[in-house]
Amino acid sequence: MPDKSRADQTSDETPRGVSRRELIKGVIAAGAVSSGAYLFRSSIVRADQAAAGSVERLVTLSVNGQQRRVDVMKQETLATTLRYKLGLTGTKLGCDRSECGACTVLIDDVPHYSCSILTHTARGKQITTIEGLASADGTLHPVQQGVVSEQGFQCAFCMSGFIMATVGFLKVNPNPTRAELAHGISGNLCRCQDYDKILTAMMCGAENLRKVS
Amino acid sequence: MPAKSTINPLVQNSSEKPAYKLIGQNYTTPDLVAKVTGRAKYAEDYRAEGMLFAKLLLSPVPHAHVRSIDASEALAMPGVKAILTVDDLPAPADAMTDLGQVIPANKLGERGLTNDPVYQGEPILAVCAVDEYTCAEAIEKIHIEYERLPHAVDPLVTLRPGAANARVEGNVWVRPDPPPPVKGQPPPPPPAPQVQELKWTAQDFADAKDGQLPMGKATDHWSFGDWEAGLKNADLVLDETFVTPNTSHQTLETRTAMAYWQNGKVYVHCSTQSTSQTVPALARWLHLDMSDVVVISEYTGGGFGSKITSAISAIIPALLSKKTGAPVMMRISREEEHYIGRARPSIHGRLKVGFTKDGRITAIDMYVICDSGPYDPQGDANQSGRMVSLMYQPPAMRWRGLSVLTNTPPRVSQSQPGGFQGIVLMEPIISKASRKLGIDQVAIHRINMPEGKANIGPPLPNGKRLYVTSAFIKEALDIGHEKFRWDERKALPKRSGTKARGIGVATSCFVGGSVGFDGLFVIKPDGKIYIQSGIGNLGTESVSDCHRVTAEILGVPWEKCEITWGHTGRNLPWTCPSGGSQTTHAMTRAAYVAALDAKDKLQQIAAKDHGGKPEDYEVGGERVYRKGGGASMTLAQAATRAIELGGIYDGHELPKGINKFTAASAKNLTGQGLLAVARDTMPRDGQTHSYVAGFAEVEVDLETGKYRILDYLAVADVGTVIHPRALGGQVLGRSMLGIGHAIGQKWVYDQHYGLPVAKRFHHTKPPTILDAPENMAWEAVGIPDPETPIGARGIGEPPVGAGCMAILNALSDALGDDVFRRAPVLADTILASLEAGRPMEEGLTAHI
Amino acid sequence: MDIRAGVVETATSPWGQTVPIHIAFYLIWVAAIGGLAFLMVHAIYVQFIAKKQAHVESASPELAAKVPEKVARHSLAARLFHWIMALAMFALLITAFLPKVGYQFPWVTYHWIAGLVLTASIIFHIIHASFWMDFWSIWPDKIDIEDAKRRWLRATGKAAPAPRKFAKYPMENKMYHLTIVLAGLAVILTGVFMMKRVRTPFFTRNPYLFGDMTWGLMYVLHGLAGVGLIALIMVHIYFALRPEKFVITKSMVFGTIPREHYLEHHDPERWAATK
Amino acid sequence: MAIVRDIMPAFELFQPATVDDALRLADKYGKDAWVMAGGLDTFDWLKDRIKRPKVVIDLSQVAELRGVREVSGGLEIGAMTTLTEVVRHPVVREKFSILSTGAEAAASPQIRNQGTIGGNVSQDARCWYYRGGWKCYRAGGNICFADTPTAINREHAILNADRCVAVNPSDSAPALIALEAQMVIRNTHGERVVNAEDYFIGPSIDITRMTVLKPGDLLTAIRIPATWAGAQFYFEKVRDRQVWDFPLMNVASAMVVTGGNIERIRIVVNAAAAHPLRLTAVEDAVRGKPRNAATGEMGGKIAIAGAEPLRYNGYKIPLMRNLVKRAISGVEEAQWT
Repeated sequence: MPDKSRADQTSDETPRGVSRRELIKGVIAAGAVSSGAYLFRSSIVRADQAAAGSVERLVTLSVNGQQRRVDVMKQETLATTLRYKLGLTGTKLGCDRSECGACTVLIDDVPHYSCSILTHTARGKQITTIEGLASADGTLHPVQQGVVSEQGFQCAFCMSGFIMATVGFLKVNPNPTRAELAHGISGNLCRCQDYDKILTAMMCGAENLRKVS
Repeated sequence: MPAKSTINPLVQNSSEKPAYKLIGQNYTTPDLVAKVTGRAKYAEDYRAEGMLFAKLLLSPVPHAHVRSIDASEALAMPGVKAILTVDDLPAPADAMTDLGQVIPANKLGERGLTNDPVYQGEPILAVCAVDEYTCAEAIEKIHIEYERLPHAVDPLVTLRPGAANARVEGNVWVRPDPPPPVKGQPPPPPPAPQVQELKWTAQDFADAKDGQLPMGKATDHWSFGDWEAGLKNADLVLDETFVTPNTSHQTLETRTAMAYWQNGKVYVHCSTQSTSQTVPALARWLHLDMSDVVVISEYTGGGFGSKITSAISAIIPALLSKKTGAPVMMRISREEEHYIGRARPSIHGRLKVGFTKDGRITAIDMYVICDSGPYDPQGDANQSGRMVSLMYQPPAMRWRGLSVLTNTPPRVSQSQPGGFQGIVLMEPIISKASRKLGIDQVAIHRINMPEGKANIGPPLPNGKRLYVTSAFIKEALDIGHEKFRWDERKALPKRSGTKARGIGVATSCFVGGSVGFDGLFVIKPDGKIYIQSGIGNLGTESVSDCHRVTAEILGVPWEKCEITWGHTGRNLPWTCPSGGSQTTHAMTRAAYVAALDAKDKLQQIAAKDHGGKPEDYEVGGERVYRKGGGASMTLAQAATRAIELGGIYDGHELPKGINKFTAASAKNLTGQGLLAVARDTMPRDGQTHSYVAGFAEVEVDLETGKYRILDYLAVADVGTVIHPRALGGQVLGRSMLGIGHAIGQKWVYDQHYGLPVAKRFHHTKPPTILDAPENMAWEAVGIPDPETPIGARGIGEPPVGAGCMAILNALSDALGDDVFRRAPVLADTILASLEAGRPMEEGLTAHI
Repeated sequence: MDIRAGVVETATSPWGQTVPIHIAFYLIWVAAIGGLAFLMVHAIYVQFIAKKQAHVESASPELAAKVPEKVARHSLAARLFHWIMALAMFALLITAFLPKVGYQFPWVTYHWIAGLVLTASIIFHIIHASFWMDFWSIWPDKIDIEDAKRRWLRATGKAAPAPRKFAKYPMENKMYHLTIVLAGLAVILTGVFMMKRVRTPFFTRNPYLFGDMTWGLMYVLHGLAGVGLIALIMVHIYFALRPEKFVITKSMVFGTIPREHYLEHHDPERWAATK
Repeated sequence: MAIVRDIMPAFELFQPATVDDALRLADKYGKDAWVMAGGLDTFDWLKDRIKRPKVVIDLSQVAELRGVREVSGGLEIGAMTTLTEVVRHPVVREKFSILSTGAEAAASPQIRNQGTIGGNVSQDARCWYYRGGWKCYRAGGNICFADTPTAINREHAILNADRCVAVNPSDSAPALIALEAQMVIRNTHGERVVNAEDYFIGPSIDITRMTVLKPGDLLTAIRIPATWAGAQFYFEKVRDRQVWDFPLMNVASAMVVTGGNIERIRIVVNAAAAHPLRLTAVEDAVRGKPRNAATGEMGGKIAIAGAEPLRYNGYKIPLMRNLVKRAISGVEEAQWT
């Protein structure tokens, strides 16, 4: 896990000396993904640039192995950034309240509900979404292959969350029993399917993964 | 045993299974890789240049009239583009049936936005702005003055003398008798239902003993046979009250929609169960011609009946887009979905059922109160009676019911609408009778089950009763009895330590198919079949499964079939709504007739080129060839010839009977190859229904009231199995929906304010993976339905009731009869009742 | 609207309506400071500005001769009532306002019990005063008003006849009683209804006895009367401790006032103290 | 003002890297600041637009608040240590398994991956009226909507209610109290240490707070003494669904049994009152008694003394009795043949 010392934390930020106007110009020049024109973002408290821990809106995110510069509001969740700023719509919003798991992504290999973490909190960490699982040549991740083999889902709105939760869990426990895997992916809700079929697909994925690694 | 099939050329006799190559086999569906890689686009995944966002302002009160709206402050905010109120909506439009009957618009119907909210959470207006943050800020700057009106959230309370009504017009739906048919004229449309006030007397309430449902005046009734004598002559009569829950559909994808206009056409990216059928719905709501509406819905995140033809809320981004001249995305949040996302109506039911001492039902007297919410009358009340009449085959029955209005979110069909409630009301009685009479649960079910062309529902005006196409539920029970090792489990002890164990069986049935839709595909000169699928893709895989029939009949490898779906701008045929489990039945038939049309045309082309009569030719192996050898041509060659020949062969001439929607699509495909198009006009003797028997074992912790489901088996009588893995998904997936009704799903309302307090998943409790049965299995009887060519019926609905009631019957087996009298059954009910030795939960209060 | 917003705290009802829920609690400080300001102003006035009051000599020597050494002013029952009420009132104010200024403790039960004591003592007082005391002696009468006018004129340097001596209770005393009756009744009536909203052994808790708006106004009234009582009681204590009134304070303990004091301040015609 | 939900209003965000910086910010902004740990409780309030802090102080970057350290036979757990880290820590599993069991019973895997032990013990009440934005006592109003003749209150308190009938929903709190944990609290004036059982407060003391934390205070660590290392533990949580749901009730006990007799015991129940209830009367009654079913039953009966059911939560009385019984004498397991 990357060391979160203060130096590191600010290293991916714009140097403090740069004025706001220059910063914005820089952003535009750099072609960073800009936010929508949210016009009421100026919060009641004036951003205290000198205060320790103050944050800038322009951040660098490491998503699926790529560095992405993006303009992020203070109250923006990672799911929103991924879906609306970075075009990664494979991460779904089912409840937006950490109650369904459809938005599950990996942050430093650990499954998180991306609806319930500020994008700013995920800076400097490795974010993996469903789009980042398959190889560049299109070869499916072993867990994705397991789902294809077993047709584990129906509507599949929950599927990317389930796959990400499974991939994350298998990093900790690569050889789970069915019951262990069920516990491991219990933070994901499915409304169409019987969980039994999902579990079968994911067990198949686990087996696929053991074969390749 | 099943009757010999009369119309299926491939199934001459059910005892010899036809040698299908594709039907009955698993395969990788064409949508799957996009799903696992995250590329599949659901409504909220579309983006358009300059896209604006919309957000709803919801009524804070359960029943009110909006006196004034002051949005000036909001509109003055930078970034706010427009506001849409009910005044901006097109007036409710009449609907037209396929028969050309005009169904007048329901004056009390839902419109998407309103100035007369009838439930908390009903959208009053929508704000459109550059982003959702601005929308939310703007909404907080809008001042609305409400004139609050009395509210009613409990259907029984509103029937009390002097109690409030949910609508100004009254509290119950009444459907006037239809006018007598005039000879030579098409039958008149059913008269519009009306809202009236109905109050029962204090005596009606006093007559019911503790926990019993009072039975005042009903608004609707039917009967057959001498039910009074049946009850009188019975050896055992049980009189039981049971309450089923209101449950939100809670599809994981909310009813988000994005819309924009191009060249006078509106493009709506929405979440819908049906693709083709959503076009007329949107056209009616928007007052547009069908040709000006394009629906894009390649993937839908679940429906369960709540999105049969999308949602009326989809018109809001469409109208805002028109107003602002920009694409508009209206993302529906989970809380908004709780309000506008639809729900299954609860039913308060009381049934008197007579049994002979060997367990045969002699008569049923059924009384139901359906909570229809604030809008349309729900068919669940009547359907619950119909399904009970089919499932348990009473020789005599009376059904009475009423559909009550409440200030709670709108209801709509949910998987097995009405059928579910009927099964849930009836099964505890069957289960109790088995204990009282000392008859095995499976046996008492079996003796009452339908078989063959069993009767269903009330008598028609001619005195005759309708009947089903087939029923092999007894076979399903037999398979389950063996596979579940019923007798073995039954012999096990019931109590040990702090645990009790029980086993349960339940049967369930529902509509399993409709008829009359169109198939459309083109065989192109590249030799491939380009199938147009108007079926919605909500994951049941019928969007492609049904078209396996085309490939099967034509003998074409599946790899050579390309399916176009999910975009009505891409020439889709008129297709059934994906609801009520009709798709597999209806669309395998449509695929079948289209395939026969192609076959016919291929034979004709071959005969034209190679001489002889068309019937001398056979189609198979990607060729059309002369029977017994000789001349042949590939499908690719035949397609090229079809284009050369024109006329009926490449679509320049279209058959008369097809739907105009199909005709428009076919016209756009003209000249691309051999065009196959046909409407399903094949005969069908009976109403198509499907059946499931569910078996469950539960273990209850007597000290905490918690129980877990150890095993669940569902055996489906679904006719021919088209795609086993998809079928298994439907059977066990919908079983889980039913199990959710048994173990937790519910609404909670504060009666005083008439407001829901349970809006979140951790309140409404859809089941998690750790609540699911520890083992689940499914099985299909596999006997083809004799009234449809491939023999396949739909199965989405019946597993719901079976799943729910197998669990609850197993609970009763473990704990006895006096523990619960409503669903869901949670630890609190069990523990409190065990402690007191009698049912301790409030029997009749709604939404607890 | 704006004035109300300053005095009343509002909340959004479950139906999204803005309803009052209670007073703004800074009013505690307003009342306390107001009370303090009054007594400071009064003290300064008495010390530096006020002239000696002249009274119409009214008592005839014969009458005065009949006055006993110690004039009975408050019966035992009346004194007991007063102190019980005082205790209850203090308990109520302390339990009500300490949590609001940051001192946390389980105050509700003490508060409603003290409230019941207060209610009971007041009911006793009403009955007692109606049947065993001179009921009208505490209410301002025509002469009081006339004398108040005279005093005002004389204080502002205008000509007016000298005011008469008091009956049993001085005009200020009567006015104070009147105010505290109003505030007390308001706080008690609202308080009794409010008991319906907490758990007591007496009735089922039912906050839906009234609508949100009625309840809100009731809480506001309770609060206003409550903070009013802070000021009133501050003033009361101040007067009780003032040297020239201390005789009366002592009489609230011992029941009597000396003959001299009686003759100096009271009019035997209006308050008969003869045997 | 119309009510709208689901969109977080604007706030200024601070992500300090040290406790000192966090404390300075908390002190500077006082009541305007919201201190966020894992954020799982926070985001509900913010997304519902019910709580509107001007400043959010996100502790996620404060490395010194994270991690489990072994200190003289016991443990010191940084407040920002995630529940998953607590659950998986070998010493917790080996010596204080009641805490790993309790923490693992909370919420869902992803929530435990992000939710912190400090957040879990400091979370707000989950009463659906209160969380629904109804202006009740706890929200600064003057009414309890959950304790009315018509309220639906199956999840509410049976003990120690005072106007408010909400319960504390934490699953790790009873385990920590059973282990005699101590809470380390810092503010700009210094550090103070309170016993876990005193960390929680009921509505009679302060109806708007669940813990002793006041604006400017930070829970920095939880210390677990060696006292109960390796003792006999029991933890059970009863909930409607096995994932996500808060407890209908949970129980935690730590016990040292010598020669069949209970030598030392601590027993705690949560979700029965607005704060976790340490059952000292039960502890006193069963100390020295043999650890058997009769003692368990006696303890269970004592535990429920004074319990007052509301309209829909009467089941909590037998539930508490039985859970306490089990926490003393264990569960009689089924022996299916």
